[in-house]
Amino acid sequence: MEELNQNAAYRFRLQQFEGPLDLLLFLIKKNEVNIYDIPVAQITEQYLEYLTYATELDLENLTEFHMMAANLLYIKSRMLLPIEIEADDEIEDPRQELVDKLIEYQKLKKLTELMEEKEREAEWVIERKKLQRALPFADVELWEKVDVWDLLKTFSSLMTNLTSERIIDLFEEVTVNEKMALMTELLETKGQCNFTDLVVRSGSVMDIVCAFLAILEAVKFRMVSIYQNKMFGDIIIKPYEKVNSDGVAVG
Amino acid sequence: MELQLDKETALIEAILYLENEPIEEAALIRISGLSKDVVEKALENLQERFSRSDSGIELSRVGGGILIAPKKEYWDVLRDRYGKKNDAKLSKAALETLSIIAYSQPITRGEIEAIRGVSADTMIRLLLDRGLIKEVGKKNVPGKPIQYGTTKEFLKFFRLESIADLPKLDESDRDRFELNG
Amino acid sequence: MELQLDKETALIEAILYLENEPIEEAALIRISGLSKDVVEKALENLQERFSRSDSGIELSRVGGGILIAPKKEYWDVLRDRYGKKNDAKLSKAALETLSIIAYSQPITRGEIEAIRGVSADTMIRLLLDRGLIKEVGKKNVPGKPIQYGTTKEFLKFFRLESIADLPKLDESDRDRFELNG
Repeated sequence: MEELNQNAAYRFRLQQFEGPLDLLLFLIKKNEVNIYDIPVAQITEQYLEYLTYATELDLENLTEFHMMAANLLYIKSRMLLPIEIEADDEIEDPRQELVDKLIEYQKLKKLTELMEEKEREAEWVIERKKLQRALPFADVELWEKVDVWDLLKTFSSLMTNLTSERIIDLFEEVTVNEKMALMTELLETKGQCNFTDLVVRSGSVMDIVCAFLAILEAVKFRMVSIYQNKMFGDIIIKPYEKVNSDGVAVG
Repeated sequence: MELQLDKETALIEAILYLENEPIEEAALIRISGLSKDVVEKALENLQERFSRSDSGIELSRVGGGILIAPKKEYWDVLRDRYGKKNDAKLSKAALETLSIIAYSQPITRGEIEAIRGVSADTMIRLLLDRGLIKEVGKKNVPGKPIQYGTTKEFLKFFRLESIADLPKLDESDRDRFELNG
Repeated sequence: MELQLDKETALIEAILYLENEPIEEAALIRISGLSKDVVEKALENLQERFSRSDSGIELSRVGGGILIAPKKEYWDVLRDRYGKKNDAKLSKAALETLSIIAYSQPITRGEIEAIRGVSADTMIRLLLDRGLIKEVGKKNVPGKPIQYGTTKEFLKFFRLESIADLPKLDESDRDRFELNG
């Protein structure tokens, strides 16, 4: 018996109770007794036993635990008193108030479980990477005051912020890319163009070299076809035709 | 009224797409410039469309607001990249206190303590700090004790539309507890 | 193949909803765990669904990325609340991006980002929408990134006859000297 109690006490210590009612409910369940007919003596004994051990623990609501102990002892003593039975009187069970509280607390525990479940469900949220607010609405007003010099100023200030190696990579006085873009534009607007059209600054060697490289590049990627009607004559550039003489498209 | 309201439905969808937080119907009406009836019909249309199995989005109502979000069934796949865990979980004591308040509001401190059998001071203060409960009035008894109730933040935290959506006891539990109540 | 792929379509929709920047097909495949074929079919399904008149969202492809956003026809209504938020920032970023494209065309998104140091997706989209830039080809490097260049609209807007008329850097220097002189 002694050993059994020790065991029971040990097991109590593993439990955390939210309050005296919680502990009482635990004891009632553990002893498998009817909540409406609590064996007060037995339960009180175990309750007090737990309190002795619990003082070693960090129990938050110690006062309330002790108040409940007092209450239990009071109920126990009242139950020991002989009851004079009078036919008219309703016999009041001294345990009734406690039972009501326990039932109410049991209900709360059930509700708390439901809320716990809800909390678990809401434990994860799936969130967007960024707020969606700043949408790229193309505001017409946005561009109203912009002119071509703003473009240049913006670009040059961006470039001065770059390190020198990147400038070499990305910005040259004249580039093949620039010539390609110009050529595409001319083909679009005029349908065809001449090599000389691509040389904007006459006399600039870089200009000529880049224009020439641009044409070679464009031919390689089948963007254009080139024609030259005489040696050293101007080169005529036309959009690449995808159709052969039979009218069948070729890749 | 056999209106389809396609354009209106589309507009409401666009607004919901742009919002990240639940938005109230009144705000939807104001932003869209549509009438209450039309907005409600549009929401109905959306709800119906989203309920189809090829839709990855659903419309839900949280704390009086409306929002669209990915359907729960896809969360497992999405969690790795988009999931955020809420680590502000409540302690058991806080959750018990909050449950009493949620299910019995408005309720005073004394009434809470009577049910839990322990002092409720600390827990009430904590829940007030977290914005999950608030003072909602004073009870008309001597001493005029403060009554507490839950907040919108509470609804958001538990993803509830209203306190009417609090989880209910099942029938057997209800019988057991309410016979004596 | 007569598969409907409802669930898969829904999942892709959920991912697109959660992303705010254009996302590449490869990333969609990775995140969803679906095969390329299935993702492509799902995108097709979405495109079809979004094209209906009761949809406020559309699917578009920008610089090799895919994104969903409110349809343009509703922008006028939405602009008040959602459009003007960061105009000042917007204009600066837009201008920077446009100047880079104008002076360095054809240029890829990656190259623009290398110069500006920030993601260029949104700005490219804005400039495409505005008709100031367009896709002009693909760069002959692995991945074949799209190259952007300016449009006729751009020339018209800046009253240029041709991009050869863009002022040169040294001209701005000359300007400065003349102002000082």
